[in-house]
Order: sequence, then C-alpha cells, then structure tokens
Amino acid sequence: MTKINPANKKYKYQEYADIDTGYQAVRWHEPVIYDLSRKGSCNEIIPEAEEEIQVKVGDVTEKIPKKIRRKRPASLPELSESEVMRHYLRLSQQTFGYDSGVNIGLGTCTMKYSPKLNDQLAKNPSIAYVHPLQPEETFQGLLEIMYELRNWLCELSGMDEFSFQPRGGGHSVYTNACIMRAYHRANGNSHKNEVITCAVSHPCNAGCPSTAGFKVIELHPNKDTGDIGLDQLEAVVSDRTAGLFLTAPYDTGVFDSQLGEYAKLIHSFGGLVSLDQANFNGVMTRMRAGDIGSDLMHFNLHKTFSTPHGSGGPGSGAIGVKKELREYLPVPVLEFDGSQYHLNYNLPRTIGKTGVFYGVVINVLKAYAWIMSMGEQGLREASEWAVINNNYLIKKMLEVRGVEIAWPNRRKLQEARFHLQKMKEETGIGSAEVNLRIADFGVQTYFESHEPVIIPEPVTPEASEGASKEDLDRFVEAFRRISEEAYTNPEIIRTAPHRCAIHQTNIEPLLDPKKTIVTWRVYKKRGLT
Amino acid sequence: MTKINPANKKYKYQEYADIDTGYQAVRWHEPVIYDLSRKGSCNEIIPEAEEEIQVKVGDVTEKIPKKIRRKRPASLPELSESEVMRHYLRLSQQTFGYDSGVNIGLGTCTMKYSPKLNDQLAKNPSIAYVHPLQPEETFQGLLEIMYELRNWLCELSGMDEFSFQPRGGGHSVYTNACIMRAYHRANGNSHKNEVITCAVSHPCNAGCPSTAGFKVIELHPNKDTGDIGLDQLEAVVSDRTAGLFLTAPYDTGVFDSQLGEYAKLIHSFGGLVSLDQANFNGVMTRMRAGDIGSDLMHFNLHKTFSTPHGSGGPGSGAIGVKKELREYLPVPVLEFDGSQYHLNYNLPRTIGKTGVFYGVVINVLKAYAWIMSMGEQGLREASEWAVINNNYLIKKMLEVRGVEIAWPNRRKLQEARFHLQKMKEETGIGSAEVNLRIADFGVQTYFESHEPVIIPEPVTPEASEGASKEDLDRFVEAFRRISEEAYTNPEIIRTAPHRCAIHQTNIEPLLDPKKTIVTWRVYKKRGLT
Amino acid sequence: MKKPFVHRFIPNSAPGVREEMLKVTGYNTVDEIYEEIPEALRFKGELKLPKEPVSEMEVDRRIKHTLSKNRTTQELLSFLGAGCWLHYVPALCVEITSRSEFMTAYAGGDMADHGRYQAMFEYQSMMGDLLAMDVVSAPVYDGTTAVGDAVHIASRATGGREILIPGTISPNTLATIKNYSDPWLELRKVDYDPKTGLMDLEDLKRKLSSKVASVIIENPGYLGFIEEQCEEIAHLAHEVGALLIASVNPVSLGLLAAPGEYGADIACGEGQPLGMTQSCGGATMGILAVNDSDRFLELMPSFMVGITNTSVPGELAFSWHTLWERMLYSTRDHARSFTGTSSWLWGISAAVYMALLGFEGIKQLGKTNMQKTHYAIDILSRIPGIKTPLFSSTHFNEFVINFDGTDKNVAAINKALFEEGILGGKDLSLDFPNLGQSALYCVTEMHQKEDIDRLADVLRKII
Amino acid sequence: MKKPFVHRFIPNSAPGVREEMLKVTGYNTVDEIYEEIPEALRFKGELKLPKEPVSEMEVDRRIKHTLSKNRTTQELLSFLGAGCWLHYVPALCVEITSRSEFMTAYAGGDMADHGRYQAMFEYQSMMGDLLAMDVVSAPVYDGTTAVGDAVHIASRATGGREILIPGTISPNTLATIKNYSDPWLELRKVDYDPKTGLMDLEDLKRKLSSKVASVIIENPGYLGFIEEQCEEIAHLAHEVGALLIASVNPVSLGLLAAPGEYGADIACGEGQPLGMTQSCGGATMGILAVNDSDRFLELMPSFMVGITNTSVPGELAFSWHTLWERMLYSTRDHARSFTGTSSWLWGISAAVYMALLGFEGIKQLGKTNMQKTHYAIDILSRIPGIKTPLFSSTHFNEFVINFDGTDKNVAAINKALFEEGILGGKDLSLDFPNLGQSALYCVTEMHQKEDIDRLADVLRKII
Ligand SMILES: Cc1ncc(COP(=O)(O)O)c(C=O)c1O
Ligand SMILES: Cc1ncc(COP(=O)(O)O)c(C=O)c1O
Repeated sequence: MTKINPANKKYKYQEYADIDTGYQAVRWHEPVIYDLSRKGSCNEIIPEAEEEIQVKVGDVTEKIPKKIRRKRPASLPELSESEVMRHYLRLSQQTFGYDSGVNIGLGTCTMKYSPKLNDQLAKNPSIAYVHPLQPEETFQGLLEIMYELRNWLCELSGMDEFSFQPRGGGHSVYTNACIMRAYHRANGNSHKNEVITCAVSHPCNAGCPSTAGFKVIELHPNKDTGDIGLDQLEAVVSDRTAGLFLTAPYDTGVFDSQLGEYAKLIHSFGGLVSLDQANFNGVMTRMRAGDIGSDLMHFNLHKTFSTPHGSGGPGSGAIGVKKELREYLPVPVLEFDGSQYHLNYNLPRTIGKTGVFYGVVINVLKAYAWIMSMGEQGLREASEWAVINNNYLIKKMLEVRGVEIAWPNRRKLQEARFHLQKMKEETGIGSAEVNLRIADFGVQTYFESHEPVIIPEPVTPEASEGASKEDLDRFVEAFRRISEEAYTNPEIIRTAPHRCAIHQTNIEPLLDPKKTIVTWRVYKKRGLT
Repeated sequence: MTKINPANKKYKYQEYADIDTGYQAVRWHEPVIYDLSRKGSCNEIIPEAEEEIQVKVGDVTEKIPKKIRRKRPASLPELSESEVMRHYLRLSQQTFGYDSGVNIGLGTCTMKYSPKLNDQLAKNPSIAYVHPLQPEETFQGLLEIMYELRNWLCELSGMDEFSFQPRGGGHSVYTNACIMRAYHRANGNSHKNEVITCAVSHPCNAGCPSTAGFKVIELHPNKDTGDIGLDQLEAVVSDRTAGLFLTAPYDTGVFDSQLGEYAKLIHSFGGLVSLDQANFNGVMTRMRAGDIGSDLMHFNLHKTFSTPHGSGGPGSGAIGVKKELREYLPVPVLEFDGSQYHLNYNLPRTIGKTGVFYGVVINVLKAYAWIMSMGEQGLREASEWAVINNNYLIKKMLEVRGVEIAWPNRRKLQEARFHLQKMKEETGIGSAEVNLRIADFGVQTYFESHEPVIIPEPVTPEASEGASKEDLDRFVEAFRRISEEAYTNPEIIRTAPHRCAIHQTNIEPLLDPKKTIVTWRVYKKRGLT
Repeated sequence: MKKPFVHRFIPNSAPGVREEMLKVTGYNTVDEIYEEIPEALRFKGELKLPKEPVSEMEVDRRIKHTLSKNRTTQELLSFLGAGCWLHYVPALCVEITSRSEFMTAYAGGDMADHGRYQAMFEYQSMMGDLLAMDVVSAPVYDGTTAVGDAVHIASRATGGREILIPGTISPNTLATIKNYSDPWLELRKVDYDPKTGLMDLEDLKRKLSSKVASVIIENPGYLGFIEEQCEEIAHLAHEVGALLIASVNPVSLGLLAAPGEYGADIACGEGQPLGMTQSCGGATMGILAVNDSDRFLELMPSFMVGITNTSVPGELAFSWHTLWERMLYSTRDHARSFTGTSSWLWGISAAVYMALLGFEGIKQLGKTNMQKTHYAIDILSRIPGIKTPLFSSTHFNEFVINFDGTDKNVAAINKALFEEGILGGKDLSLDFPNLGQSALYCVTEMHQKEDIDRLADVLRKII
Repeated sequence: MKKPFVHRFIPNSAPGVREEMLKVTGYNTVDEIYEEIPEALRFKGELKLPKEPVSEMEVDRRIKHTLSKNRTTQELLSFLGAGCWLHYVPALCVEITSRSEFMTAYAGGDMADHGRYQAMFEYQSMMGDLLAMDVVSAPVYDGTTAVGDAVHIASRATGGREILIPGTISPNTLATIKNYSDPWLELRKVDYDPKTGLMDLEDLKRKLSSKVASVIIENPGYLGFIEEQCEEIAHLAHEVGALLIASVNPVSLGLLAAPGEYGADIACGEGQPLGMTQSCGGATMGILAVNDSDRFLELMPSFMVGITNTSVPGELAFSWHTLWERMLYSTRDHARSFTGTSSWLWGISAAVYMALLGFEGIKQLGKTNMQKTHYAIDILSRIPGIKTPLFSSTHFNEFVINFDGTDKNVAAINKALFEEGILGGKDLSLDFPNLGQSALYCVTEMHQKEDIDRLADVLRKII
C-alpha cells in the first residue's frame, strides 16, 4: 500500500498550484536573525555577581589592560527570548529530520530511528553534570557503560580493544592512520609511508592517511566485478606499504569478495589493514573485521548504532584495534580491574590524543542503550532487514524508467549504487536534477556519490532496518513520478523544488572563493555578487 | 517595520500559485493514525514480570472471572515506535502554537510566552515523582512553592486565602459558586438562589452558577457605556440574590466603571461578589479585586501567569477568598506554622472537593517561576505593555477599511471588541469569513466573541505584553490585505484557507447530532453523511 | 522619560519603543489609559512582592534548590496509588507533549491548528476503542470530575434524582461528586459484600427505583478488587431506566471487559496512567465517554473533536465546533457543566501511549501489573499478623492490607516503613473505619521483585 | 517459516512482511543474499552479547541505575575547568537542540533542510561577529582539534614548517596538535614569564624566523591569565610572514579584544561554554575562523554554509556546498583534513546562546565570571600557605593556586576537599612540574558567594 497522500487522489491540485506532489513544506520566509534584531532588546539570563562580591572586588574588568580590552562591541542581534524561540522553532520546522519522514535517500548515512529514551537519558544530570577530570571513582557508572560498550564492540568486530576518543568517522580513520604511523615508526619502518585505498571507499580513507602524512595510492574498482581485485593490489603493494584503508562494504554496496586475500597480501609486506565499518549496518553478526585480517577498524556510532545525527554531529567514532596495537591507542584507555574502572594514561607508545577527553560520551551512552534494546538477536535482525529492505528497493527502483544499477551481477547488502545515465541521455534529466525535485514529494533528498564519480549520474539510497515497506514504496513512487515528468515535462524538474521552504538555490557563487560569503558581516559589506 | 516576508517583496507568487500571502503551512496530508496501522507491529515498552514472579504466580489473569474478561480486543492501531513519532511530529508541525508566530488574535486567552525554563523545571524528578499522598514532610519544597505563590496572589488580589484546586477558569468559577452556595446555606439563607451576571462576562460566569443550581439573571451592557449600570442591577437585585458574578474587564475590553457601587449594592442585600479575573493581564498592580468589594475571585494561571496552554490544558485556576469565606474552601488548604508547611483537611464547613488532590501543581510551579522572573516591577510593566500594545492595535486596526470598534468612547485596557459590520454590508464578507482567511497570512486565527453576540461581526484580539510592535503590525497588515480582498476579490476569502495544512472545513455535519462523529470506530461504521 | 525597563519576556520593552508606540495611541502616558479605572478602584498601595526581576539562571537555581527538599518515588520505594499511580512514562509521551507546538497552542481555528485537532480526534477514537464506546470527549480535568460530569449527563438523560454509588467508592471521587450533584441529585451508597468487596446486588435491587438516574461502579474498585458483576448491575439499572456509569482504569482494559462490552452507558476514568508522571497529583485527565445515542451525545459537557470533510474532495478534517450549542459557551445561564480549558495535552499523551503500546501492549501491561500484585499479595500474606488481601476478589494492581492482627496502627507502620525508605500504602482508617487498620497498597510494573521482597522483609521486621 | 521477531525499532518486523518483501526481491531467504560475503569471511561463531532485546522501561531502569553511581557537579561543589567548564545552560539551548528536526537531521539537501543551514549560517555569522573574523566554519570536533586544523591552515598558507606555541599551552591541545602537525610541522615552545605567565616576547623574537608558519596564543591562557600582548605578538609574527592563531574562550569576548581586533589570522576555541553541559567532556565544539582572505578561505577544512540567492528574486538561501572542492570529499588523496560529521547541533546551541544573550549579555557574563573569580582569588589568597594567583596577570575565570607553602601536595588536598564534597582544581603537578604543587581552579557564574566561602573555609581547615 503506497501511502502517498491517499486522501488526495481526488484532490484538484490545479486549483491551487500547477504542480502538486501531495506535500508542501512550511514556508515561513524567515529572515536571517539579524533582520529580526531590535536595538536594546536583551535577556537577563545570567545574573550579576552578588552585591557583596561586587562591593568587595569592584569592577574588576577595569583591571584588564587597555590594549587587550574589546574595542568594538560585536554586532550580535538583539531579540527577546520568545523571538529567539520562534525563530529557531521555524528553522527547525524547515528542516527535514529523520523523524519527519522518509530518509531512505541518504545512502552511506545509515539513517535510522534514534530512540527518544536514549536522548533523554543522555540529559540525565548524572551524565550531563559530570566533569571529565573528576576522580575516577566518582563516575564509575559512566565508565561502566563505556567499558561494557567496549566489550560489546569487541565482540561484534572481533577486535581486542576500543577507544571512543574520535568524534566521527573521519576522525576515527585519522586516528587509525596515526596509530599505523606510530606502529611502523616504533618498528623502525619509517620508510613505510604509502597507504593503499580505493575510489569507492569513503573519501576519508584516502584523506585521513594523507593528512597523517602518508602517500596515498588509490585503486579503482574493477568494471565487471566492483571489487578492486588482487591483481591491482599486487601491482602497487611494496615494502613501502604502510597499510590498506578500505570501506566494507563499499559505498557502491559491493562487498569486496577478496578482502581476506588483500589482508594476507598486505600483511605479507608488513603492512596493516584498517577497515572502515562506518557502514556496518548490513553485516552485524555476519562478519567481523577482526576475523578477516583487520588490524584496525572503526564503527560510526552515529550510523549503525543509532545515535542521532544532530544535523551533522556530534557523531562518535569507535576505533577497534588488535591487541598488538593497543599500546598505540590514544590515552586514556579504559580498564577494569574486576571491581573498579580506570582511565589508564600510562601507555608508553600512545599516539597521545587526537581530540579532547574521552570522546562523545553521550553518544557512547546512546549506543549502549541501543544495543541493550536490541540484544544480539535484534542486531542480527536489524542487519537482515537492512539487507531485505535494500534488495526490495533495488527490485522496485529498477522498474522505474531510466533507472539502472551498477554491477547488477553483484548481490548488494545494505545499499546499492543506481544511476540515471539512460534517463539523462533520453531526457536530459540526470541525477542532480532529479535530486532537486525529489524533496517536493515529501521525502528527503538522496546521496548521489562520493568523488570520484565512477558511475555517472549516480543515486545511492540506503534503506536501513528503520525503513518500512511503505516508506520504500513511497520513495520509489516519487522516483517513478519524477521519471514520468522527465519523459514528459522535464521543465518541472529543472525548475524544482516547488514544494520546499525555498526555491532553487544558486550555488554558483559558493563555488567561487571570490564570491563566497559565509557570514552576515561580509554579506552586509559586500552583498551577493 | 512590518515583517511580512520582506525578502519576498519581489517574489512572483503567480508563478507558483494564484494567491500568496508570504506564508504556507506544512502539508503532510497525514492520514488518521488507524490508516497507518500495520497488523502485528508492536513495541516492547513495558517488560513482562520477572521470570521468578511468573513462575511463582503463573498466569494470574486467568483468575479474572470469565464474565468480566475483555471480550473483543480493542482495535487500536499498530505501529512501530518511529512511526508513532513521525505521525505526531507531523501533527505538531500542523499546529500553530504560541511559539510558532503571531497569536494576537486570540482575545480573552492572554497568549504570552511560556518560559521554557519553567516547563523544564516542572519535569524535574523532584516534582514529577512526588506522590500526592506522601507524608507532608517529604514534599516541603513543593508546599513552600505553593504557599509562596498563595502569598503573592493574595497580595496581587487583595484577597486573604487562595486555593489551587480548580483546574481551569470555569472550574474556578464553579468552585466559587459552590462556596457561595455553602456560605448562604450555613447562614440559613438557602432562599438566596439567584445570581446576577452579564452577557459580556465570560460564559462560565453564567454557566457555573447555573451548574451549581443557581437561577441566573443575565444583564446586558448599556449600549452607550458598555457598563451594565447600577440602574439595571438595582432592578434585579433582591433578597434572593446570592451574588454577582462578573468578569473584569469584560470580554469587550470595557472595565465597568461602577464595579465598586455594584459590590456595595450586592452586599447591602446580603449577597457576595465573585470577580472573574482570568484576564488580569492589563491591570496587575493597578487594581485588586479584594479592595473593590470582591468576596471571591479567581485568576487563570494559564493566562496572566504564563503557564503554557497545552493545546487546551492543563490550565490552572487559583481562587481567592476573603477570610470570612476561608472555612468554605475546598480541602486541603495550605498552612504554614513558621517552620513547616501543612495541608489542612480540617475545615468543618469546607465544600469538600471539586477536583482531585491539590490541583495542577506543575502549573503552580510555573506561575511561581514566572512571577519570580518578573518581580513586582515586571508585573507592572507587563500590564502596562498589554495596555499600550492593545491601544496601539486599536489605532492601527481602525485604519483598516471596514473595521470598527464597539464603545469607541471607552478607553480599553488589555483588549477591545472590534466589528466588521460595515465590511459585511459593503462586501458580504463578515468576521467569520475573514477568520477563515487570516491564517493564510501566517498568523493565528482570532477570537470573535462569546455568545450572546451583542456586537455583530465581532473581532476580539488581545495583545499581551508578549506581542511585539512587529507582531502587531503584521496582524494589522493581514487585516488590511484581507479587507482589500473583501472589497476587490471576496471569493478568495470565501474559499479560504488556501495556505493552511488543510482546506475549508465543512462543519455542518458537526452541528447535527445525527451526523456528528467523534471516533474512528463510528466513522468506519457510518462514514460521513 | 521613564528609564526603560527591559525584560526578556516583553519584546517591546527595548528602549524607545514605548515612546514610539504611545505616540500612535494618542496618549502621552499609559496612566492616561488607566484613568479608565475609576480613581476609587485603583490600587495605590504597596505590595509585599519581590520587587526586582530575577535572571533565568537564578530562577533555575532557587527553584531547584527548593525542590530538592522533596523526596521522590524514584528514591523512596513507594506503594502509594489511590488515584495517582507510579507507571512507566514512555519516552515518546514526553517527547511529543514537550513539542512546543502542542505545549503552547490554545484555541486556534480548525484549520490553523489542524494537527492538534487530529491528535485529539485520535485520542477520542483510541479511547473509544479501548472503552468500546462510540462517543468520547476531549479529556476533562481529572477522573473525579469526569464522574461528576457523568452524573449530570445521567440525570439529564433520565430525569432521575438519585445516584447509587458503590460503598467502596474513592473518597476523592465522592467528595467531588457531592458538589457536582448538589442540588440536583442525591447520592446513595450501595452496600458491599464485606468478604469480596463487590457491590451487594440485593442492596442494589432494594435501592433501585424509577427515581434512580444512574448506578456508578468503579472497576477496578478503589480498594483494588475487580468488580465482576458489571453485566448484572447494568442489567438491573437498565430495568428501572437508570444508566450505568463505569469508572475504570484505562490500563486494566487489556484484560477487563470494556464498559461498552457490559452495557455501561457512560464511561469515565482517570487517564494519568497513560503517560503522565505523578506530579503530586497535578497531571491528570478525566476520561469521559458515552454510547452513540442521541440521548447522550448532546448532553456531553466537554469539547469533542469531530471528523468531517473539506472543500477539497477526499480530504478529511477535524473540528472542535462539534455540537457547539450544547456547551457552556452557548447554554450559559442554563448550563449544566463548566469544562473549558481542561487537559488536552494529556489527551495527546494518552493518544501516544495507546498508539505506542497498542492493544497487545496494554494487555501485557495489565498482566505484568497483576502478576506483580499477586506476587506481593502472596508473599505479604505470609507475614504473621497481616491479612491480605482483605477482599477475596481478584485484584488488579491495588489491594488492601489489614494490620489488625498486629499491635500497630497503619500510621505507626507507615512511619516505621518510611524510616526504611519505604512509602507504605494509603491509610484507610479514616475513610473506611469499618476496615479497621487497613492500608491500600499499589504494585505496578515499576516494582521489581526485590522491591516487593524488601517491603516484605521490612514489614516482617517492624510489625 | 521463521517465527517473527517483532522489534520496536524495525517497522517491517511485523508478521508476514518479511515473506512478502523477500518474494519481491526474488530471494528465498536473506541468507541467500548474504552468500555475497565469501564463505571464509562469514562469521559463524558465538557472540558474548546480551541475547534478547530489552524493553524500553527496563533500559531506562538499568541505565538510570548505573548512572546513579556517578556523582555530579550539581551535587559536589566543583572548581574544575581546564577545558570543560561549569556554565549555566539556558533553557532555550536545551529546548531548541532537543527539537527532533535538529536532533535527527543529517545530510539532506540545501532546500530540504534549509532550516538547519540557515541556523548554521547564523552560527557562523554571530561567531564571526564575536571573534571579529569574516570567515567561520561550521563547528569542528572540539577546541583542540580546531587548533589542529588551524595549524594545518597556517602551514599551507605560509609554507612554514614551525609552529611556536605558548609555554603554558593546554596539555590537551598540545597532545592533539602533536598528532596533527606530524609529519608536517615542528612544534616549538616559547618561554613564558614565570611571574606573569605571559609569553616571553624576547624568546618569541629569538624563535621567530621565516620558517615559522604560525604563532599560537591562548587567551585566556590555559592557566587562566589574560594574555595581553596579542597585538605585539601578531605584529612580530606578521613581520616574519607567520600567522597568528588565537585560541580563545568565546565567553571572554565581551570583555577581551576579539582575535580580529588584534590581527589574528586564524581564531579557534572550545564552544562548550555556549550552552552545552559538561557531559564528561562529551559535548564539545571547535570554533574555527579565518579572516576573509583568499589565502585562507580555500584552506578551511570544514563545512561552511554560504549565503546565496534562489531562482526567486529576493529570496535568500543557504548551502553547504560552499567551495566543495577544498574538502576532504573532493581532495581525497591530497587532503589535509578529516572533518566530516562534527558538531552541528552544538553550533545551533551556540547560535541560540549568542542570540539570547546578545553582546551585552556576554559582556555581563564575563564580568560576573571575573568578579567571582577575583573574589575567590581575594579570599583564598589570605589563607596562609596558599599562593594565589600564581601569576600576576589579570585572570578571567581560572587561576592557579600554589600549595608549596603547605606541607601537602595537591593530590592530598584534593582528597581532603573531596571528603567535604568539594572537587578541587585540576592538579598541575604532572603537566607543569615547574609550578610545584599547583592546581588550576575555575570559578564561574555558577558559583555562589557561599560556595567560594565554603572552599576557603575547608581549605583553611585542611591545609
Ligand atoms: C563508510 C564511511 N566511512 C566514513 C564516514 C565518515 O564519517 P564522519 O562523517 O563521521 O566523519 C562515513 C560517513 O558518511 C561513511 O559512510
Ligand atoms: C475571563 C475568563 N473567564 C474564564 C475563562 C475560562 O477559563 P477556562 O478556559 O480555563 O475554563 C476564560 C477563558 O477564556 C476567560 O477569559
């Protein structure tokens, strides 16, 4: 049962607008907050110091040496509290969150339901008001949760130790790259300065080792298989190889069938394997990085493990390493002596830190609560459902005129790369255009592809276990209707969106550093050009 | 500076729709939740009893005698958690709350900002998890707050004692009517069974005494002054008069200039005066019911005192009485012995209870926090602003073609009654029609009038201190544009709304008991007729 | 010019705005407008109020400090029920009812506020299904006022003047409906069987007559037992033209027959278990429902959101204008009700609760409650000196413990329990003196086995 | 057929759906699809994980129980700062960041998610005003990684290989940027004046050369004092073509000169004070800004939301595609950054915070912090054996107490304080051994006078 607006079958859209989809986002035409400012409005949120203190110390701000005093007041907007509330309420309503509706489009993002209980627990004063430098014994509860999650992730990954210090996926891969660097140095192998990755791994698998100073060799997937293939790897591996950074499964949805062989090959050259399992969602309980030769790996707690995406973070990375690499982990590492939990800073070979304190502890809590809610059985089912949903989506999407799939010979797990090359040829409408239009149907836009764009006109949705059949049908129905439009009335698509809070955004000036403006103060000076 | 959609001055609405206003509500076309049901979906929110308990007691539900067991399962919808979340999220977005935008239209409702801090405090476990029958000494904190608020309200009203038991304004007036009844009976005056009210007091001033068994005499305001006038009152007062129930100021915005005389007159016949100060917002610190002869009165904490309206409650009434009437109050009454707070049930002449426990304690807390935030100075300023805002609104509204005001000779405090009789005559568009259209402008609809409709085509907005000048201008601008439409293109108005979540609602079947349907089960049986 | 007083809750209080706006009004000062209040009525004295505004942080600090003097049922082990129960509040109920739009909306039009009207229609619908009743109103104030409303409906529908109430009726409900029925009606208690707690049908028959407007039952009874004779009572009432009012606990209806199933004409109850925290009794909602009969529909005193269509074919809509003329706002001097602003937010909470748990969930919840309650009864009944359950009927999640076999009264026992961090059951010795030293205990899904065991251990120790 | 496993987080897990959907896929079982994973790579063992799903109520209960083992800075009197501060969190920050739409959105398109892009542009803009910088990015992970990013920007902009850092740099920041600069850059500490804590300009001059990419300053310094020589340092750095990186506390900027005012080229800082709770250091956001110069704009590693127009004249819009090619996603194997998902939600919190307090509010906040801090310094300095402030410069809201004049070390003192319910300042003896037995104390608006007095009393007692 497709639930696009059932009541509206008989709705005469034409009476009110020329293009209807059964959806319309709210349009507040909300100005930039500066344009809501009223000179002199202010909110007494923070009190002055107590009378006695003021009397005692006087205006100590006068002790600030003149040369370091603020010169000009910042021209922050001035609004009263209710106006701030209204403004951000409206902006929130103009944001299509996971809870708002179908989010299947965002492949590689693993959009799933973030349980509200977990968000509420993370606001509990018993975590919100803990300072990271309190004595360990005063936050054993939190350490227990972190340690338990560590244990569970060790089980799920086959790794021996975890750190939650990284605050995202990129941060994790970077931290792993630092560990790899430290490892080779410690072993006198500073010449090992090349890493190998592939073009259909998340870009951070190239970018993070690069940032850590490695030379990066990027392989492309085989045209026929979608794998990189042992032959390619053999051709580039050498004594200089520090390691291999791969995403599994690839962004294309292909699970490289020779991962095991790659690991052996890399190991035979003294290299390490770092597996990016940010997108673990299709394979929980079905494969473990540690079992197939990974020395390092990471999960994104904000993907597979349900922590909310927060409009773009805070996320949370969890890096797993084999015991040989434990000594290189960022400090502190979690330890349990049978009765007390400890933060051990005493790791002589530690890389030190790649971020402050212990990572996004609130997300550790949320992931912990989520796994507890699921149980092993639930994790297994969730992966199965991600896979079934995705394969259902594939079948349905391929019925849509102009939609094709890359590597149709490969079975796909949690996601797949579609493309619209045919549609583009036949109608001039490609993926970028369709993506302008799709939100008009009350579903989230979709992820096209990371660069390099190996498959032209790419479309990469991902149906996690959070998607229902009705959601999938709705998403496909939107595609079907857009395809119809492409073949009959492409102008609707080219001028889209028509049903969003705003209209087609002109990104051209934002691609030109001369024209780019990212603050109001510059906009006020220069205006748009 | 009128802020209707400034960016949009140059917006070619016609391209996308024929009628634009600079606003469009979200349209999810969200089905009734039953239509989202999926057989067998369920959410494990509550666990089964522990194994040991289950083993020990077995399936005790079998002990329920057959004849009292549920026969048919209730056909509640079955959805998974994220679907419930999505559904109600969407419905919330299709609701225009105070925070959403201009709410000036809702006269007599005193729409103002409800501080978020106060809502958050009311969720503090130290109030959320207090049971009302705990020993007094275990919730002294809460009793302290209630008692302090009692003190403050005594000050503000000039009354001697307060009870928070009533859960709304109507509930308060009713409780006051019960007290009045008990008082006269206790004084051997059971023959005093008439109360006097007036048509421009809130209907509960007639309805509640009626419900309490009084015969109600309803006076009409004088055509010229808007007051009821001593002469009218003298004509109906008698030995049978139990009391006078008036709202001050009236729904019309008129503050009856002879209130003091009325009180004297009523008292001279042995009657009591009960003043409805639900709409206290314009006169805080400027007049006190107790000083002008009221024996009983009430405030709505959910109006003047900022507690959120909750889509229609929970509100909270606070009834104030003079000390002679204290012994009739519902039990328990709050007391303080200098060190401990008590709930005194031992009031021999108490009317007993008109609701459960101690009333809407969470709103007592919120009102307390609000007054604390304001201070006396803030209360006074708030009233002044309500009055200034309203008088500004009056001036601006009267510039709109077809808008007039009742009793123009009277100065208005917190609200005023406008009317569109001229517009109706000249265009056929009256208040009901304009009210269909106004939400299209991104402002809340307005309150027309209580019954009886003494002033035809009434419009009763109320600008509390929460309204900004920009809000007022926006509201008036909407009126101005609708007036323009009325005179040029009234069809737009008659077919409105066009920019809301749904279209013009057909209320005809809901005015006919034969056709009225208020549950899905009946709808499924009968459908709309 | 007055020194500007800028307050965070008053947008216009920014400097300069007052002057600008006053100018438009044509008045020089706001006092000029206030002259409208006759001199003699104006207040000019001093108020004993805190003078100055207080910052948000300081309000937060002070109130948290004051509240911290409270002790809670999270920290103490509580067995209090008696009209306010410790149930689990699903996260979604909190999430949804905290949404600013629902929290702050009020009386907007059908189309502007369509979402909350739909939510309320859904509440009514789901509650109708749970109760097996066709007409449900938006929630009224609380469970006791709902019974009060029911009593009015019944008397107006039948013209009867007597209301028969169970001998075990909740004292809170009784106190409330005493007012509600005055001066229209007379309340008469029907005896109960001292062994089972059930209504004494013989006494009922004796008291039934054509003067009776309705018979009220509570199910589960205030004292926790399941009233199993509902069908018979309905039958007996109907025979004399009286109505049956059933006041029920909504979370019992997964297991117990729904009012509509045994012929109740009016159903009511307290909705607090459906996702509201205890809040010192301050978060309540009255359930009120009648059968779909012209006889009752128009007598409903409270808002009902109806379903209808719109100018666009196929579009459904919801409106609160349903039978407007029956309401206080229209009947005025002939009103028999006073429900205005009531408990809509909690109606939304209840809707979320019912949708989230579904019927199976509510059934399971009932089972969990009963099992834990019976476990408690089972182990407490083994304590020498204690008699429980006092009534032989089946219990849902409350039950009476009689302590006459000990040498302590309930007050003393509760005091001793409290010293161990336990809130004992509600002392019944005032409201039900004939039950001796008895207390009403409540056990729900929130009690762990070890909680119950602890109660037993401590009781054993102290009596 | 498998017995259906229905889970609340898996809508399709309702009975029957699996079969129906599998049929469409053309596979008989999901295992058939999993055959895609080569046999050898498949996991077939046992996992030591909790097997069964757990109900929401039970998760709530267990986790609250575990968390209750923590002690908090609400209950204990805490003087800990050192990178995570106890500031008041305005209710609106919580309200807005709790809104489902902001909490759960992620990577939607410019137009579908317009609201959060606008919010982020507003964050950038307000932060730009506060910093007096023209280019601000969406927040990065935390204050230490922001400095890490800054270091990369500086070296790429200048080609320099050396980074001069203050001798008093935060150990957390130092640890992070050590990694970030490896292998690109060399970190060299500049001496500080042992009396004032300020950077030793002579030493700075000695170390400055054309090899230097940037000079980092912290203001206030990690040890709490205000670095007053910013302008001179900027000048000295610029003279050799190096950049100035200023890492600042945003809530100090009501009083202290903004980085843009003294010529900083890159500004960074930890945004946690702007409406985030301490959360054991788990709620952080890195502030990152540069001046509006072509030189730096394209070197920004993180998302920036730009302002633009739309197809409708007059309409403004916001997009995160800003200079996409500079980002990791595009540069890939030549990347010098790795910021992906970072801390947008906290950016929204910061936006709300800045809009709510306004510049005057932030200034007042700074004053309150300084006054309380100086009050603390004042009364603590009178305690015999204590030397505070250790540095003679003016302090913002942190300061060093030296206990060398007592016979106890910081560890012992903190232990004794803890026994009185006080969390003493961060022990500096490990990170700054040359400061002897010193601790870093933090006093903010959240400390009442009596809190500070209590600290003094207890300290007097225990040392
Ligand atoms: C496979 C993979 N790796 C890494 C990342 C990067 O994660 P983050 O955005 O948290 O840096 C992503 C995020 O999309 C991903 O899908
Ligand atoms: C003057 C006046 N009295 C009484 C009431 C009734 O209040 P409630 O809706 O809480 O019953 C109102 C509400 O609009 C009112 O304005």
